[in-house]
Amino acid sequence: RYAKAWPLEKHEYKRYGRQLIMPEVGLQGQLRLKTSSVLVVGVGGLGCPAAAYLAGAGVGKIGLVDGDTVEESNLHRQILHSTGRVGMTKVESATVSLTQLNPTGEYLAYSSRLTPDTAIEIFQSYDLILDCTDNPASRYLISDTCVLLGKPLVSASALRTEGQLMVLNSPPRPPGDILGGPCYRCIFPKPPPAESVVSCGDGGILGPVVGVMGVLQALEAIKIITRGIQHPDLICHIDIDKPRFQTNNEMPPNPPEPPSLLLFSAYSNPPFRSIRLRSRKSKCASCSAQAIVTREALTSGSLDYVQFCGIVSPVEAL
Amino acid sequence: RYAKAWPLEKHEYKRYGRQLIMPEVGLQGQLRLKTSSVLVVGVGGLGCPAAAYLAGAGVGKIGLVDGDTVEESNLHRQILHSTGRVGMTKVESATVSLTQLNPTGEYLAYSSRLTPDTAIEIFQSYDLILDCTDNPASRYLISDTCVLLGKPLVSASALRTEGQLMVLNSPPRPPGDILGGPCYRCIFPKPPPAESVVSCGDGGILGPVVGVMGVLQALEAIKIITRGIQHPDLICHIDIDKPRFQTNNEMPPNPPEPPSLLLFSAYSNPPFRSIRLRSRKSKCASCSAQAIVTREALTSGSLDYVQFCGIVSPVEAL
Amino acid sequence: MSQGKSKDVISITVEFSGGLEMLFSNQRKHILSIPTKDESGEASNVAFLVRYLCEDVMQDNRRELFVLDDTVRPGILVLINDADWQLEGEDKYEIQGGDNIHFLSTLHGG
Amino acid sequence: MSQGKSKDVISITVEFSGGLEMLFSNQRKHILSIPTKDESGEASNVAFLVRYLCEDVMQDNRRELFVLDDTVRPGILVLINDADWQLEGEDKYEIQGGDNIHFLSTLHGG
Ligand SMILES: [Zn+2]
Ligand SMILES: [Zn+2]
Repeated sequence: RYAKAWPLEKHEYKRYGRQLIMPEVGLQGQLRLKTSSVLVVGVGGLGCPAAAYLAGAGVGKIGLVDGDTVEESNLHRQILHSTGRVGMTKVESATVSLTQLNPTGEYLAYSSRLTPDTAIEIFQSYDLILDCTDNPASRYLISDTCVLLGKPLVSASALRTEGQLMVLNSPPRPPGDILGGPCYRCIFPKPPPAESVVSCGDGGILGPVVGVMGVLQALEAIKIITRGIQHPDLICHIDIDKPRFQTNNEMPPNPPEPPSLLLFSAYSNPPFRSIRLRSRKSKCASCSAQAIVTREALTSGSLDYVQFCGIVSPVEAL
Repeated sequence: RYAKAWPLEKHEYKRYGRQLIMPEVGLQGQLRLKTSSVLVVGVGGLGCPAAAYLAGAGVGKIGLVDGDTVEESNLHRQILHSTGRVGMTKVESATVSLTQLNPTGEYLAYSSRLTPDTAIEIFQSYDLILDCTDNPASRYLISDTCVLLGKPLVSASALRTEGQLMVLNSPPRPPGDILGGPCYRCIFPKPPPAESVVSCGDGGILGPVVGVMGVLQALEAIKIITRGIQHPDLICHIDIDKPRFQTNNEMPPNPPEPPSLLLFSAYSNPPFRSIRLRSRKSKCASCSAQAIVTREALTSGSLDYVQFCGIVSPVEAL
Repeated sequence: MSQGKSKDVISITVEFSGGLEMLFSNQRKHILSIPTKDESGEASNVAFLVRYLCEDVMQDNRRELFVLDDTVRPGILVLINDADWQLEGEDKYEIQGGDNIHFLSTLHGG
Repeated sequence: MSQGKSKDVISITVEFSGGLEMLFSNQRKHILSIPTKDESGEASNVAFLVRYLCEDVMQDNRRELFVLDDTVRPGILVLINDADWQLEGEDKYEIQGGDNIHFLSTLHGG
């Protein structure tokens, strides 16, 4: 089995042929996708399209975290679910759709809300995390966990006619290493006042607005995985020195991009804008040498994210 | 029934609540979506996500045109289809998915390739057209038909790591009216040499790249419909003088945007750019006072699109 | 490039998004002429602009959704010519004519 | 802003996309210094730039994928500072220092 001449199954060459022939992916990129694992936290308006395109591209293992069940009011934007599955847990409903799209992938469903108790254990077995949640408490918890475990994070959000996207902790270096990408706390050291936070339920959301952001999250994840994720402990890095391209179309490898924030506004002209972001903050509570967000602090419960974000009403949905 | 106090059914308030509460949609916008009809030509990488978000948003009638059947190599990007439906026609497969997502919509399947013989008859019963095809001959045929019938056109394309999107013939004024938006021939008077045209099959395509463009097509369609389509024969315009907003969040109506081309390049920084386009061309073969593309020319077959575009091999796929 | 008051005011573009536009007459883009110097005669910086916006531009009285402790509240990113203000000296950045200063509220929906 | 040759050449950015970059060393963005005047002493316009690109920059010999009948082939949009060149005088547009000229092949995939 190890001596196989063809590293992919025959049907995989067929299924992924259209992306395999591209120099940006190639055979090596496809193998990286196949052996990679991505955790999608939140299976709503962002998580649905993101998971669909990750499964389509051949990501080997996709984890889905969400404590909610499917409601009729979700269906205008949460396209992995269906009217017949209203009432089913979102993770179960999504798993049905993803399996129909690409049965070669493995899909793991975590049907409760992410908490500080569970975050480290769940995140541990994934290479890359997508933040598709809808509240500040989850966003800080996810970012902190990604920094502690050295996982790159693709974070997006959307409301009404606007969307935002950032790639964080990429490359994922240990806290204190200034070569790592900034984390969510570098950009937003303090949480917003609870009364300024508007949910999609209250503010409204246009389906394709959140849809575009979710698809772009899948794209960023695919770019990071096919480029090769550099693990923070240098011993176990994934063949970063190997040449990346197997095709005739030789191309220089695409270096990781500088930290940036993509803004989308459906009724503005131009609709998309790219903002340059800072690098790691020297006093960041999470990713600096002076970090106070440690593994112990997180698991002991001394970091109360809900309290920290001063949520007015209890966080219902992840 | 006409005197009903609530213009939408109860379950529709629930299903569309998150977009109804937005001033850009409102009750009037939702009613416009419900009574609108959109034709999606091409149910591949662009048409799948576009149709999904249109159905989700509550477009009353969606037509799907495609002569192909589902293949395994489609599934990395054509997310309405599924592994179990390989071999089924794409329009039938898409109809299954759309009905599951939103059974309140009407979905019409046209399972053959669009030709000059059939274009006018099919297009006639739709308010707006999405060009989700993959070859120049179809793009000229679709644009010409839209100009002849006065339908706005949302046109997109994608290849490898790049995508392009234009809103054409919007507002959809009669040929010769310089207030109408430019058509495809205004921007591209002559077709490209056949040998310069690369298909996704030959060039490759990254799933989320074409996915983003398809979702953005749905968004542009929703913006045009909720704003109110101005029909070219002024007699039958749709309540363009009525106030658009029913909610407390009063807002000035969003005027149609000036003609522009949105460029996407997944590995460039910035990834999105907006290009200003020309208005209608005074000598355009299709939309000017000197137009030679007439209804008679089109239906009589004197316009041979395949010949015009000098296709090397016969067009296989629409 | 005409003379006259051009020494005393500078013209800049100020943008609000992510919902902040609702505090500013629901208008995303404002072309403003602001004084070249602040109250104490120093060159106008972003800290001064924030005070100026609160006092002379904002109609809404929910000021706490924009400022807290004399600076923009947490959860607002300030972008100076499409770069995070943390790259440009934060509120001490001295404003130049033609600058684009964008106040952006982070979104949390998903 | 140094002197010297600055009178004889202008510095511009030329971009290729939609597949055209493959004809130009697979490089999308080129910073070029081109002569201020064309062969006949006229101010350099886009028509001259196209000739210059063919002769001095393009390595690929499939010239017919870029030019036809002395101008860019059908299916290529020329963008001058992010606007369709049809808004700027097409190939008669006189190039200014700092201009961004973008040659874009239309895509047809879907
Ligand atoms: Zn940090
Ligand atoms: Zn035209």
